[in-house]
Amino acid sequence: MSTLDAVRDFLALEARLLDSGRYRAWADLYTEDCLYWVPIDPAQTDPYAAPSHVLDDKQLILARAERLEVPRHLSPEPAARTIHAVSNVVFEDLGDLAADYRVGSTLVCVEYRRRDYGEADQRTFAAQVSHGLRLEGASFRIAFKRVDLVNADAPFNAIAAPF
Amino acid sequence: MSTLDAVRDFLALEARLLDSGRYRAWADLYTEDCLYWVPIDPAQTDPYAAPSHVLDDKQLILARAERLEVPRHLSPEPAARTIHAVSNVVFEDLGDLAADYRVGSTLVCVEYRRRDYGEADQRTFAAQVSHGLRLEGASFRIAFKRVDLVNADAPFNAIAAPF
Amino acid sequence: MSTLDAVRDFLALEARLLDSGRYRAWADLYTEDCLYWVPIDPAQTDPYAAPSHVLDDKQLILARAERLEVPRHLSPEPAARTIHAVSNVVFEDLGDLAADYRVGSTLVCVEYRRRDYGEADQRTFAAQVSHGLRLEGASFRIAFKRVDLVNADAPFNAIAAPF
Amino acid sequence: MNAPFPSAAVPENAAVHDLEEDLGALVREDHVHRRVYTDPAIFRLEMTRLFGRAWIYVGHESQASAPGAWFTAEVGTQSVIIVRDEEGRLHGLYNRCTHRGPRLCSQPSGQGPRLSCPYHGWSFSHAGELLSTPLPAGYAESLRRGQYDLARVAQLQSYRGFLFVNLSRDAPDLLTYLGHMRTTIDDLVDRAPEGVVEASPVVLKHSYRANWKLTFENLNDTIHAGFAHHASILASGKVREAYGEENLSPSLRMMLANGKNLRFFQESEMVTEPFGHSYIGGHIGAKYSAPSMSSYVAQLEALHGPEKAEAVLRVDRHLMLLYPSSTWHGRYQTVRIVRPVAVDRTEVWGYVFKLKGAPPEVFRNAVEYCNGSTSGFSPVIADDLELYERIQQGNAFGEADWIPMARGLHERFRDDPAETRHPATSEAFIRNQMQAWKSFMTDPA
Amino acid sequence: MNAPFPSAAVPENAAVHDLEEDLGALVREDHVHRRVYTDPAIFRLEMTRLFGRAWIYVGHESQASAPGAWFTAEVGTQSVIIVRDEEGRLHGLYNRCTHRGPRLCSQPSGQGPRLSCPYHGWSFSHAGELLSTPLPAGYAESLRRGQYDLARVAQLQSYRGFLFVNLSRDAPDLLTYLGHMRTTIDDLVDRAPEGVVEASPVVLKHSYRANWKLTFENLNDTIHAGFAHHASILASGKVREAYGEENLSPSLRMMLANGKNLRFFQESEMVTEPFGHSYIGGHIGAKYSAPSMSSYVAQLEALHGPEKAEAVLRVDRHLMLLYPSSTWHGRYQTVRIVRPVAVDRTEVWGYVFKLKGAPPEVFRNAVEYCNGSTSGFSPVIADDLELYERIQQGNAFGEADWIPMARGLHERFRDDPAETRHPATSEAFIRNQMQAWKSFMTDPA
Amino acid sequence: MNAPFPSAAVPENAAVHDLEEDLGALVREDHVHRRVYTDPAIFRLEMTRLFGRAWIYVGHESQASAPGAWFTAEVGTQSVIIVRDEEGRLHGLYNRCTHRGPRLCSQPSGQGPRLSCPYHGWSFSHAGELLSTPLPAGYAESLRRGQYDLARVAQLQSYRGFLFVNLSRDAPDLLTYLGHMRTTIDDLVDRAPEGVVEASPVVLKHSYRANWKLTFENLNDTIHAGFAHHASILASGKVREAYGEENLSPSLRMMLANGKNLRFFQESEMVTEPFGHSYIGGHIGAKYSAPSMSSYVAQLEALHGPEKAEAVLRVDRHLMLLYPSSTWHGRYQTVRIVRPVAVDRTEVWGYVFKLKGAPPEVFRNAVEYCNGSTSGFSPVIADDLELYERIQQGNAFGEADWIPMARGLHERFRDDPAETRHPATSEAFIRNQMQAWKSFMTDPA
Ligand code: FES
Ligand code: FES
Ligand code: FES
Ligand SMILES: [Fe+3]
Ligand SMILES: [Fe+3]
Ligand SMILES: [Fe+3]
Repeated sequence: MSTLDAVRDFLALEARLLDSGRYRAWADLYTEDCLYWVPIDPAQTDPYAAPSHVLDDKQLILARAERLEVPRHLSPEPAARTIHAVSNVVFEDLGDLAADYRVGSTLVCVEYRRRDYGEADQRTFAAQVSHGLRLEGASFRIAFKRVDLVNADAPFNAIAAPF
Repeated sequence: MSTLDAVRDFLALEARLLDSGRYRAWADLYTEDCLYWVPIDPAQTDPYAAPSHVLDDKQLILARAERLEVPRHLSPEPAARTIHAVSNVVFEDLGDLAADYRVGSTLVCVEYRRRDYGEADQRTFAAQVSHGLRLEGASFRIAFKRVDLVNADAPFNAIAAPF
Repeated sequence: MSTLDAVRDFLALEARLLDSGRYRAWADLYTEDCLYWVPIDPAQTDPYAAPSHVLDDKQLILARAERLEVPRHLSPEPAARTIHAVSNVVFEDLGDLAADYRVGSTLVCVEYRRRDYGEADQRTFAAQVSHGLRLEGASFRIAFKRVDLVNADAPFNAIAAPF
Repeated sequence: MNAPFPSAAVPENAAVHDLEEDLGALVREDHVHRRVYTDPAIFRLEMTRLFGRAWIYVGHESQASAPGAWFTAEVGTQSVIIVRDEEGRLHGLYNRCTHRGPRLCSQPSGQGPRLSCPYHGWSFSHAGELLSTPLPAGYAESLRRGQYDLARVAQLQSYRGFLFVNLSRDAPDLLTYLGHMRTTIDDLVDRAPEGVVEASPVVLKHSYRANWKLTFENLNDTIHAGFAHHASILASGKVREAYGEENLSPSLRMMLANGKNLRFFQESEMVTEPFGHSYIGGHIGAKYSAPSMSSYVAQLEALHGPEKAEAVLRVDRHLMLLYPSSTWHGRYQTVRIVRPVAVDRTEVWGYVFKLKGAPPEVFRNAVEYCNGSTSGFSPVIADDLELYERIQQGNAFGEADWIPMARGLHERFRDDPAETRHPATSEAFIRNQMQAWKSFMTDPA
Repeated sequence: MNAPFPSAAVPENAAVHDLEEDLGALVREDHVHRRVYTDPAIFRLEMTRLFGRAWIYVGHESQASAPGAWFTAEVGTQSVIIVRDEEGRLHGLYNRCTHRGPRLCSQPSGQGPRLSCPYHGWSFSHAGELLSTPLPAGYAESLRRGQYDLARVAQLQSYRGFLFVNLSRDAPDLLTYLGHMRTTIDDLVDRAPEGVVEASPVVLKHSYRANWKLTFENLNDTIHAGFAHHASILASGKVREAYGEENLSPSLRMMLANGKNLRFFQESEMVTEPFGHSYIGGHIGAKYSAPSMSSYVAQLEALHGPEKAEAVLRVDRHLMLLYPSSTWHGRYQTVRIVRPVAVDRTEVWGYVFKLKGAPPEVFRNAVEYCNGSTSGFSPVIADDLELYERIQQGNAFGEADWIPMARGLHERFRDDPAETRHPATSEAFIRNQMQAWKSFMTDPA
Repeated sequence: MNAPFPSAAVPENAAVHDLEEDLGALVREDHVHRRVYTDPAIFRLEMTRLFGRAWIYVGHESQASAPGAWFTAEVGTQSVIIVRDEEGRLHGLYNRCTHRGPRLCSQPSGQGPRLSCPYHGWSFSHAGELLSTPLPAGYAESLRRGQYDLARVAQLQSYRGFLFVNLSRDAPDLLTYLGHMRTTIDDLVDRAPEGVVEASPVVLKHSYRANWKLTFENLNDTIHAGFAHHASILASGKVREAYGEENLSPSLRMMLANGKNLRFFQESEMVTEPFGHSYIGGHIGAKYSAPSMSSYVAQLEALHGPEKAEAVLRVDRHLMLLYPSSTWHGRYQTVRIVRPVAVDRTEVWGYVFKLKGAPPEVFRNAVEYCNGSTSGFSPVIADDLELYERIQQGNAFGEADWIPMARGLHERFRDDPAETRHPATSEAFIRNQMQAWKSFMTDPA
C-alpha cells in the first residue's frame, strides 16, 4: 500500500465517520493543537486576518461534535445527513505546515435536513480541501484542515454538520 | 491488479452501463437470487420489515430494464440520462451476506429528464452504497445491492433510471 | 506508477488548473491541432454535422483562456469559480483517434458565479468525458477532449469557465 | 409553461373580478373549469372551505400509543400535533407556539412529559394548556388564563383506531361523513387476527408538481391502467415469458394486472357516496401461499367464527377514496394521505399496517403492495406522476377552459342517494368529487 | 432583487388600478415604462394579445417531412404540434388532449399513424379528429361529432418551406405580415444549389433570467458589440498577434468583427418595417475557401443563371428580427426562435439549415456561426446574457420608471411607411418594436 | 407550507380589500398581525415607505478610501454605489445605468477614473454626471444636460466615518435619527488608539428563508438564549469539564454565556429609542490577555487621557439595533447589515473593523466574535435561523392572526420620551420597532 493509498483510505474514513453521524469519533481524528478552517477568501493565508465561516480549535470541534450527538428534541434543528464524495487526492508542498504530509483533495458534499421545503431540503457543497496529516502508527491524525468552498463569499443558511 | 482495483473497475463498469442506457446488460450483472434494495430507514436491516423505495428481485430488475428499453412513444415518460460518480470504494465486513465480498462506495448520481421545467429537469442524488459481489471468473456478479439515499425519508418525484 | 495512475494524475492536474483559475496554463495542456468538443447529441460523431455547445480549436481555447484572465471590470461577467470532481477513469478503445491513449472519465463540476440570485448562483454540471492524450515526456498533452453533458439537449445560461 | 419551480402562479384574474361568485360556475354536470387545478387563489380558499370543514384522516392511534407520545400531521396546509396525555386521551393541537408562532414540533414524532417550544421555552400540557413561561411576572395580566393555550382542532374522532380531524365545529359527525365507506376501514381491521392493527413508523412518500385533485381523479380510473402503464405491462409480459406465469413474484403480478381488458372493469362495480367518496371492486387478487393461508383462516375463524371470517375474506375491494384526504386498501392494509402543498405541488404519504399476530407473509404482501403503489421509483407510479405533470402543463394556459368528465354519465347499476353504483369504467367518481368540492367551496359560512 | 428563482413576481399594482387603460400609457415615442419588462400580469396579456395574434415562426417543413411525422413548437406559452398527414398536408394542432388536458406529445418530434394520448388512449387523426376512445358507449351522446377533436391553430401557412402559425382568425395574411422581410428568407433559400433546405434535427439552446424583449432589443444594436464584448475582442486580438490575421479560424474572425469602429456601423443601413420587424446591413463577411467558392458559384449559376446568382451572393445582410418570434441570418443559414417562458425567463432555440448539394464548407461555416451566435458557452453570448439579467435586476425596483430608446430619433436614410432606413447605430428598431407591441396590446378585440 | 423555494407568496388579500387602510390596524399595543411577516404586498410597500425614508447604514468610508474607489450596497432592495471622487468627496448613486437600466457595478467594490456601463459604454463621473455616450450626435437634443445623469440618493451623511443613506429629502437629519444610539458608534471609534478604524474587506454572510424583521426581534431578546441554544450550552459545558474553565477558548466562553440565568438579564438594562432603535447592557465580558491589555490601556490613555480612556473601557454594551438596517457591537468592532431580499428571504452581512495600531489580540478577538455571531456554521446562529424559518412556516397559514409582544409591557426602569429603560428581559424593543414600523408605513406622503 503506497502512502497515497493510505492517505486516500484515511480521507475515506473521515468521510465515513461524518456520513454515519459518528461525530465524536470524527473529532478524535484531530490533534490537540489542530486548526479546522473554512475561509471566505481563498487568497487568505492568516486565519485571524479576517472573519471566516469556521475557525475551530480542538475545543470547538469537540463542542460541535457534542452538540450534534445531543438528542434531537433538545435542539430546534433536525439532524443533518451527509454524503462526502472525495476525489483527486494529491500530495501538496508541505510549506511551513507542522505536519508530515499536506494532501489536497476535491470534495462534493450532499447534505439533507428534513425541513419541509421540498427539493430545497437537499444542498450540494463543493470545495478544494487541504489536510495537514501527522503519522500516527499505521494511520494518521489531522493537525490542519482547510476547506475552500467554491461559493465561499456567498451567504450560507444554517449548517450544522461539518465538512 | 489488486482485488480492490478489480472491484473499482467492476463498479465503474456498472456505472458505465447505466449511464449509456444499456439497462439489459446492467440487469445481467445481477445473480438470479439477487436483491436490489433502496430503503427509507438507514437503520432497517430486514427488507420486509417496512416499505422501501425499491425492493427488487431479479424479475423486477429485468422488468425495469425491459421497460426502459421500450421505445419512448409507448411510455409517457422521456428517457432519463444519468451520470454515476462512484468514489470512496472500501471493503466492508461481509457479515452474513451470501457473497464473496461486501464493498462500500459513495455515489453521486446526476439525472436529467427533458420535462420543460428549466433547471429542475436535472436532479442530484447521493447515497452510501453497499454491494454484495460474487466472484465469477475474472469479474464479479451482484448478489446484493443496497442504496441508502441521503434523503431517503423525503418524498420522491417519478424516478425511472435505477441507481 | 501505472499508466492509469499517471493518467489519473494528469486529469487531476487539468482539474486543478481550471479550479485555481490558471486558464492559460490549462490552455497549454492542449496540442496545436487539438479539438475541444461539447456536443448536444451524444450519438453525434462528426463535430461539423450539427451545432454544438463548444467546438474549439487551439485558437478558440486560447481566446477563452485570455478572456478569463482579462481583469474583471472589463467584462460584464463575474469570474466563475469551479470544482471539478473526476472519477471512474478508464482506458477506452483508441479507434481512429490520433492519440496514444483514449481515456474515459466521469465529471461532476460545481460552478459558482456571484450573480445575486441566492442558491441559484451555484450550478452543478455532470458529464461523461473522453480525452485523447498524447505522451509528452513523463506527462501528456490533450489532442482531443469531448464532454458529453448529461443534459446536453437542455438550454444553457451563460457559461464562461471551461469544463 | 415551464415554471422552473412550482412557485405559486399569479392569480389568474383574482384582480379582474371577484372569485366568490365565480366558484359555483366552475363546476358543471359533466365539465369542470381548468382554473380549479391552476389558480393559487382557489387553492388558498380550498384550505379553509374544504380542508377546513371536511373530516381529514391524520393517522392511526398506534402512532402515539404511549403516554406523552405525539406525531405531527397536516390538515391541508395546517400542521397539527396528535398527542396522547398521561390518562391515554388523544388531543389534536395546532402545531404553532402561541408566542411568536413557530412550529412547535418539527420532528415527525416524539414523546415527552410536555410540549415545549425551543425558542423561549414556553411549555404546554398534552392538552395544550400553557404550563410555564420564563419570567411569568413579565407578562403580568397579559397571561390571562387560557389566552395562550395552544389552539385545539375543533373535532378529533377515531373510527376503529383511525383518527380524523375536523377544523370546524359545524361539520357533520364522523360516522355520517364516512357513511358506507367505513366498511373499507372495517375490511382492514377485521382482517387482524387479534383485532390489533399497528402503523409502520417508516413512511413511503412520493411528490409531483401538479394539483392534489389529480391523484383523486386517477385512483378509481380503470380505463387508464392499460394505456398509461403500457410500457410496464409489455416489460412484465417479457419477464412472464422468461420465468413462467406460476413463478412470478407478487409485484410482477400487480404490474400485469394493469393489462386486464376493459370488459373486466365494465362488469366491476364503482360505488360513489356523498361528500365525494368512492371505491371500485377489487381486481388484484391477493392469495397467500397455502401454509400461511390455512393458519391465517384458522386465526380469523377463531376470532370471528367461520361465517364472519369467510365474509371478511370474501371482500374484494380495490382502492377506496376518502375525499379529500386519503386512499384506503383494506386487503393490502395500505392507507395513503394526499397532502396539498401548493396549487401545483402535492405529496402522497404511504402507511402500511401490520395485523398483529398474522402470518409474516400477510405483512410482507402488504409491504410489497405499498412499495409498488406508492414509491416514486415504481414504474406504475412514475407513469402516473408524469401524466399529472403533463395535465398541469396542459391546463396552465390556453383557450380550452372546460375539461370533460362525462364518461358513464347515464350508466348506473343502482341509483339511490346514499350509495350509487356504476360500472367501474365510469368517471362518476370524478363528478361525485367535483359536486362535493362545489358544495364545500360555495358555502361561505 | 435576488428572486432566488425566476418565479413570477407579484403583479406590481394589478390590484391597485386596472391594467387595461395603463397599457397605452406605457409606451411613449422615445421612452418605455419598465413594467413592460417586469410585470407578470402584462406578460400574461402578451401571450394572448401579441403571441395570440401575430404570425409566429414555428419550424421548417423538413422537420416533419415523412407522412405521419410531427414536431412540437411553442406559440408564446401555448404548445402546438405540427404534423404531416398521409396525403402530405401539414396541420397545426394544440398540444393538449381534449379529455383531461395533458400535453399529448412530450418528445420534440416523432412519427406514427395517429396521435394517441398515453393517459386513456384517446387517439386522434393527423388532422386532429378524435378517432377512438376506449368504451365509446360510456360517452354515449357526449362524444358528439367533433366536440373532442383537437383544437386547431387558426392559421398555418408556409413561406418557401418555413412554417408560421397565427392563433387568431382575424390577422393580416402572412405575406402582408412578412412584408419586405420575406427577402431575408429568400436570401437563405436562394443560396440552396438544388433549392432544397433541410433543418438540422440537433437544436442548440440558451436561456436567461430576463424578459424575452431584451433579446429583440440587442440583436440589431450595433453600438453594444465593441463594449459588451470588449473582453473577447481583447482576447481574440492576442490570438491574432500570436497566429497572424490570415491564419485565424472563422469563429475568431467573428469575435474580432465585434470590434469594428462605430463609423462602419454609422454607414451601414438599418431597415424597420411595420409589425416590429427590422434588419441591419451585414458586417461579418463569410468567404469560403477558393475551391469551395468556385464550385458553389458554379452550382448557383446553374440554378439561377449568372445574373441572379451574382445578386444572391451579393446580399450582405446581418440579422433580420421577425417580431415577436424569431431572428434570421440568410448568409449563415441560421434561424433562432425566441421562446417566452415567464416574465423573467426566456429560452432561445437555434436551428441551422443545410443547403442540399452545396460544398461541405458551406454547412460547416453555418454550424460555426450557429455555435458562436447561439451557444451559452460562447463568450459573446455569455456577455449579452449577463447584461439581460442585470437589466432585469436594474428595472425590477426603484423610482426610475422610464427607459429611453432615443438614439437616432431623427436620423433617417429613407422614410417611407413600408420601409424606413436608418443608420445601423439607431435605436429605431426598438422604437419600431414597441409601437408594434403597443398596437397589438391595446387592441382588446 | 413548503414553498420549495422562497418565491413570493401570493398577496394574501391584496385583491380583496385595500391594503392602505389595513396597515394601521395591523399593529396593536402588544400584538402584531402575522401579515406583516408574510404578505409580499406589504414587503413591497416597506421598500418604499420604510427603507425609502429611514436612514440606512450602507458602509464605512474605509471601504472606498482612495480617489475613484467605490463599493455597492443595498438600501432595502435598491442597489446603490458609494464612490469617492478625485477631490475625496463621497457620492451616493443609484446602481442603475440611465440608458436601458442594467446594474452598473456588479462587483462588490472597485476603482476607476469613471463609472462605465458595459452594455453601450455610457460613462459617468464619480458624481454621476453622464460624461460620454458613443455617437452623441445620435441622441441630438434628447441628451439634454443632466437628464441622463445617474440618480443620486437624496441624502448621504457620515457619522464618525460610518455612512448612512436616506432615499427621501424630507427625512429627519441623521443625528436626530441616531439619537442616543450614536454613543454605540462612539463606543467603537473611541476604542481606536489612533482614532482610525478600517473595515475588513472580507464580509461574512448568512441567509435564511424568513422575514427580515425576525432578526431584529431576536438580537435584543435575552430570554431565548438559554432555550434556543440549549444544545450548544450542554455541549460546551462538556468541553469545559474536559479542559477546565480557565483554559477555554473565547468562542467557547461566548457559547457558555448564553446559559446565564434569567435573573442576570432581569437586572441588565434595555434601552429603547424613537425610530425603533434599542440596545441591552453587555453580558459577554471581553478581557484581553495581560500584556495586550496593559499596552492597549496605555495607548488609549495617551489618546484620551486616563479619565476618558477609563470611561471608554467601562462601556459594556451588548448589541445595539439601529432600525431597520443594522446591528452594532462596539466592544467587538462588529457591524451587521440586515438585507431584506424578499418577504420570506433575508441576508445578514457581517463586517469586522480593525482599530489601527491596537495590539493584534484586539482584532483577533473581534474576528472570533464576528465568526461566532454571524457565520451560518456557528451552532448559535444555526439554532436562530432554524427558528426564524419555523416562525415563517407557522405564520404562513392558519386562523391565529395575532402574535403577542407583551412581555414586560408595564416594566420600566426609567420612562422619558427620548430614552426609555426596561429590564433586558422585556419585549419592549419589539413593541418599539413595531411602533416605528407603523408610523413609517401609515404615512402615505
Ligand atoms: S416562540 Fe415559542 S416560546 Fe417564544
Ligand atoms: S387524458 Fe388524454 S385520453 Fe384521457
Ligand atoms: S445600458 Fe448602459 S450604456 Fe446602454
Ligand atoms: Fe396508474
Ligand atoms: Fe452581443
Ligand atoms: Fe440566539
